[in-house]
Amino acid sequence: MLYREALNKALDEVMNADDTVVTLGEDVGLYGGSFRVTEGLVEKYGEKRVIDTPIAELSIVGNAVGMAIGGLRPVAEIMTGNFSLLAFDQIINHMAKLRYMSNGKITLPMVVRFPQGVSRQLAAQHSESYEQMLSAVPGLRVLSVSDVNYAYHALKYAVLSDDPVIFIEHELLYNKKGEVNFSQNLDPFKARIAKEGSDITIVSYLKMVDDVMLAVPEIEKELGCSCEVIDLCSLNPVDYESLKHSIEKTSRLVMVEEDHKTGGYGAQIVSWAAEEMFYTLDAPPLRLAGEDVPIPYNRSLELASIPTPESITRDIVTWGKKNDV
Amino acid sequence: MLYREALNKALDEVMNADDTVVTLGEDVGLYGGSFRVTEGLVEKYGEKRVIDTPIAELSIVGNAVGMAIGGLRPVAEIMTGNFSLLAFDQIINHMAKLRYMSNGKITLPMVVRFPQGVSRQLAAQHSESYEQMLSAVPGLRVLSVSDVNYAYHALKYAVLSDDPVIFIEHELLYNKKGEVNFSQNLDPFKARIAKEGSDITIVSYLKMVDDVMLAVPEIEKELGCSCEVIDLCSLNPVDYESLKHSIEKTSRLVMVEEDHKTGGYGAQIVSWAAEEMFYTLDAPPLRLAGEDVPIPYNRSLELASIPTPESITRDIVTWGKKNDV
Amino acid sequence: MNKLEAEDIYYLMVLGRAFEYAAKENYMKGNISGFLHLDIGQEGFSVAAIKAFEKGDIFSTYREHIMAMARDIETKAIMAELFGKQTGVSGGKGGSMHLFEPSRFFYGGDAIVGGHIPNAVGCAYARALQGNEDGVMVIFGDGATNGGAFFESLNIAATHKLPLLFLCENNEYAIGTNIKRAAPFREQAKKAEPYMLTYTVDGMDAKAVYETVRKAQIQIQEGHGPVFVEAFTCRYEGHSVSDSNAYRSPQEMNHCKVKDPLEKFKKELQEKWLCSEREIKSIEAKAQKAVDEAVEYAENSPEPELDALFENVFYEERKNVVS
Amino acid sequence: MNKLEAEDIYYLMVLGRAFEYAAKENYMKGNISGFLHLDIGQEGFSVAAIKAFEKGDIFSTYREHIMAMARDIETKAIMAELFGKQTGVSGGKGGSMHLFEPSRFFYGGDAIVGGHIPNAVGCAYARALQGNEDGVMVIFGDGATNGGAFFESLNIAATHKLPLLFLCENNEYAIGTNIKRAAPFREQAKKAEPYMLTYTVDGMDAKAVYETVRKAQIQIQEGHGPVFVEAFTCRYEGHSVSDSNAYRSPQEMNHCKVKDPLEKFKKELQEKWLCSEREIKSIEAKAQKAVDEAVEYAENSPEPELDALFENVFYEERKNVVS
Ligand SMILES: Cc1ncc(C[n+]2csc(CCOP(=O)(O)OP(=O)(O)O)c2C)c(N)n1
Ligand SMILES: Cc1ncc(C[n+]2csc(CCOP(=O)(O)OP(=O)(O)O)c2C)c(N)n1
Ligand SMILES: [Mg+2]
Ligand SMILES: [Mg+2]
Repeated sequence: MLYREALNKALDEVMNADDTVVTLGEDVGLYGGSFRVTEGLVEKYGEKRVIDTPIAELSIVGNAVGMAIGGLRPVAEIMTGNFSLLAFDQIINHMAKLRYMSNGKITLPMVVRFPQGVSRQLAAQHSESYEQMLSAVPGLRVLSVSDVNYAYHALKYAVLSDDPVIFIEHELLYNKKGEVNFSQNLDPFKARIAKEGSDITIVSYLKMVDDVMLAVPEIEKELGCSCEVIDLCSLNPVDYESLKHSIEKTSRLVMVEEDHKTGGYGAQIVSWAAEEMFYTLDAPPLRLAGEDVPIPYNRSLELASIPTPESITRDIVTWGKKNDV
Repeated sequence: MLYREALNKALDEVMNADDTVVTLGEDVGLYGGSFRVTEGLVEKYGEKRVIDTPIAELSIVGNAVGMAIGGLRPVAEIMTGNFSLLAFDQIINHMAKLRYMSNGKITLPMVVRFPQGVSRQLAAQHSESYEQMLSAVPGLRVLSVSDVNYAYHALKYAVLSDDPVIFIEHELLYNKKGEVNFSQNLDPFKARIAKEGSDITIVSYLKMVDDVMLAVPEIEKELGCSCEVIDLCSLNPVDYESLKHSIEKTSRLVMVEEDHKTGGYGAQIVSWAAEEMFYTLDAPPLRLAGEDVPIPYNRSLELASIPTPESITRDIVTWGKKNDV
Repeated sequence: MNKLEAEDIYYLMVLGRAFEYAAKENYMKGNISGFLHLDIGQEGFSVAAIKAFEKGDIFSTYREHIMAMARDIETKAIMAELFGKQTGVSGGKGGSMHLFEPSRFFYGGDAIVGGHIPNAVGCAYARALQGNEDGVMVIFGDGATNGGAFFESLNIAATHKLPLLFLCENNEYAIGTNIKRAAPFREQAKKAEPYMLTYTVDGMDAKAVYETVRKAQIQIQEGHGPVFVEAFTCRYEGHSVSDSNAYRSPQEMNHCKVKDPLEKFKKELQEKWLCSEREIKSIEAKAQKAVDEAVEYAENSPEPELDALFENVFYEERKNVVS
Repeated sequence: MNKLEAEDIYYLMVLGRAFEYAAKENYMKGNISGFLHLDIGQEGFSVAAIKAFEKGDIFSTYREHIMAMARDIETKAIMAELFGKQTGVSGGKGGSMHLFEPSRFFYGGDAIVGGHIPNAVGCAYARALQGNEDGVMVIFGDGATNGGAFFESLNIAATHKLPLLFLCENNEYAIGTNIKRAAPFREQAKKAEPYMLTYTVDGMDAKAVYETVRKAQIQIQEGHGPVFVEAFTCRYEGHSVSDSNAYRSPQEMNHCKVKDPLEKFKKELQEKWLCSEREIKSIEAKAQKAVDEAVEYAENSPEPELDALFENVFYEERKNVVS
């Protein structure tokens, strides 16, 4: 099953089981979704529950908040991460805060999903990552999974949860293949150990997990070491327990992300490790991230602006050699 | 001179010297600005250059971008930091990226200013801090000064710079008193050593610098040590050189900020130190920040949600004792 | 409207005004802090609109104390909220701008100008889907009609023919900026004309407001889709307690105050419903008493526990911290 | 419009169509990537609107290749940009959606639907302040008229009577969503009526577009404030090259293509300007040649240096890194 099919299946199942679930967004209905995540849903559940919206992201999220207040479980799709900026007031000032400001009188069972990141030459206004911003907002859960099985389970969880969830996808993951274990009972807030190892803990999430996995064989060969790869899955809350456990074993931390280096999401993880795992770390943590530039259109420049399996290998090996890994 | 008067003086001087400078925002004109930063300007420069706008933050920034394209030097005021979220698309997708996407053909000499942070019981939709988000955007300079003299110089620099600048203020700083040295030649990107010391480097910015300074005497007494206090002034780019220099002297880093702890701005500083100063640090860095909750209205809860001089003292002393400072 | 209802409306108007003055007084004393937006001068509008919208959901702004009272939220729980007390409608966490009572279908209490309008649209969508016919009413100021959220909402509500009443309180000012300097015309209903039925009404005339909102709600209930009502009002005080109101001349203020809604509605009570001076005095006394009790209640209520700081960030608290 | 101008318009239309087909072909070959939005079917609209807006600033969307050419930006520099080459108008950093040439007062090239409209408003403000009378034209699709940025702009432009021409290209679709499913009516000019003068025109008729835009610009230059022009068009291809266009039936496509703008304008040339078949063929050949040369130029141009990655993030590069 493809990643996007797993998401589609998750939506289909929850919509089938609970008729308060609705989904809304640009072209999610008749068109089938610009990445086909909502394909076939309008035929099954009708235009009242699979709602094509105008190009008005502020309203897409703002309306979802109101639908949740009114007793529905909306799943809002934003076509591309960058456009979510138009909805930041609704996400941060409303979706994240109404529960707290009302001291729990208002409950918002809702999801906002969007794909983000560098796809292929979509240029600066279509390629950015916003998990850094959204994971820093109290009142939001932020899920972002790289694995097909997790994609299915995490989205189901997100829709059925009574809390507001930001569900971040990646354009290059939609066609990823994987097995879904439908009967699994999976905690979406638990990190996934993508690969066990004993010498370096490499933490990543979303599409970069796959790039890290591609880099690992070469890194292990070059450094003569074994890497543990952790896929965060939940960006807020973070499963610090799993990270701790791993770092206690390896004494070394590498954080890999696609976001810009300055202020990118991984800073929080490295900063946490510096505060909490200082005496455990045998080497300075390493943060691999995108360059501090808007994403350029040209393919070579685009690839040079973010970590790739090659750059990950190169940078971890250099760091490893310098720090006696 | 008060902090807001220093800002006012800076604006007045640049508007006087260069008639392409305009300022726009809600109530900046006839009303004199909700925090009186623009007081008196409309009388001097007229309604065409001191522009009262409707309540439309997206347009305030979006229009400023267009004004800059058209050859003006706009200074946009957003009344409160939280409302800037409505303009995030314009700030991040346009203001920050147009220069790069056009390969330098478009230049945007513009400033977006706003006050942010916890003032006094303004509750969740009026009290948040967004430097974490905005400092992570390539293409933006982010200045945020705590000192009256710096306020004057940094704002002048920002308006005269040919790059887009986010200028972040704090509601509780406006009435702060200080001396302005008008003839000083001040680099706004250089951190300010608020106090020299030899044992702990305390890094902060904006209003928290003052709270740190209030806490320092007690900390020094309790720990029998001497603290160096660094006021970042520029949040992007960061004057890492000054930080490095200080940490080389003290071997210890404390980061204090008002933002929420998870994903707050200071994570970048601590993460940088962990990567770059690992072998220099003698103790785990300490990050003091706000709690991961929306800001509550009640005064006791509000104060409990952010660092205060008392909590800063308490937390640094505890950390110091634990880590043999 | 029958006599009882009219008396109730008058009671709420007097209650509202007394409440606002008491709130102002307690702000000066330091019992209330933050932004405090008083509704004095607009009581008739606020009470009549809420009462006329008999059932259904209500979304309002930060200037909502009186509307909350008109929606039968306890006066003392509102005052306690302003005091930041545990017994406040929002447990002391919201304050004056954030009053919520879903059991009364009252949802704030939003301090982002225009930000609640898309929420109301979404709620109207939910109601339509659920087959609930009472509709939703969203109240906002003239200042909100210049923002994108408002416009997107007109378009969406009209496209889906949602059961939504847009109610604009046009007091001609957004803080210190007159509407004529922020829009090309004074009447904001014009903006809604391409999309839906619109009405304008004198917002200082509670009876007229009542009738117009009633009519609009009935049209909505009949399935005509969204309706826009604009009421012209006058706020007597500054934008909030900390605003000096210096931008309005004494002449403008006098002119604006001349049609006091309480005076006008009192006449209505006397002339149409033949209420005696005594009956009216008794209503007024009852209102003052309720406000005095509310202040006393707020004063004597406990502060929230410190633990409350961490409560209600999420529904599923157990998931809050994994590590 | 005189004969020379008419020939130029026809040349640009043919050039535009040939360019778009060449771009599509090179997309299939892998020479162009990302999103590629073709303007086929709308050439008449794009060329005539730009030509009619004689001077002044232009802000457009991601579907702007032909407009850029009509604004005298070199065809080869545009094709090179699509190829991501150093010689592209944006140095290969922008791509198809981000063509900028301030020396021709052409500012994109914006890929946020509606996001450039407030920028155009700001530029119009600057022009008014500078006493420049040519005005600003902002071009956007029907899909953009449902977003807050558009509405805020109508309000602000009207309030300040700015010299701004709002030009809506209504091809009835935003990707796969028909405008009648995203707004309560098909004609988006209705939304502008409360604020300004509006015109609608057949966007498949280049001459009509030319005359309407010309008239609108003259009104703007005379100080009447903003004007809104809506042109109904038909795009022949999918939304972008990667869109299958499956949501439009063959019948709908046939109906839509019947009024081909090139055919129509060719008749105009022949009947009104008495152009011979030979003259027309020569124009067409010249256009095809220009496109072939542009492709060759783009193919042979160098890739940007890797250093370009870090260039032009800021103007003051020296300040970029302090540490
Ligand atoms: C998005 C946003 N921008 C600015 C503000 C600051 N602000 C609070 S109230 C207000 C004026 C609102 O005026 P109006 O909508 O007419 O309502 P009124 O206060 O007159 O009832 C402004 C500008 C805000 N709260 N939210
Ligand atoms: C803010 C935003 N939302 C969504 C998109 C995705 N998107 C790109 S083009 C488009 C349709 C625009 O339609 P229209 O404005 O009618 O222009 P057309 O493509 O028909 O010329 C959409 C939804 C975007 N680029 N920006
Ligand atoms: Mg008002
Ligand atoms: Mg269209």
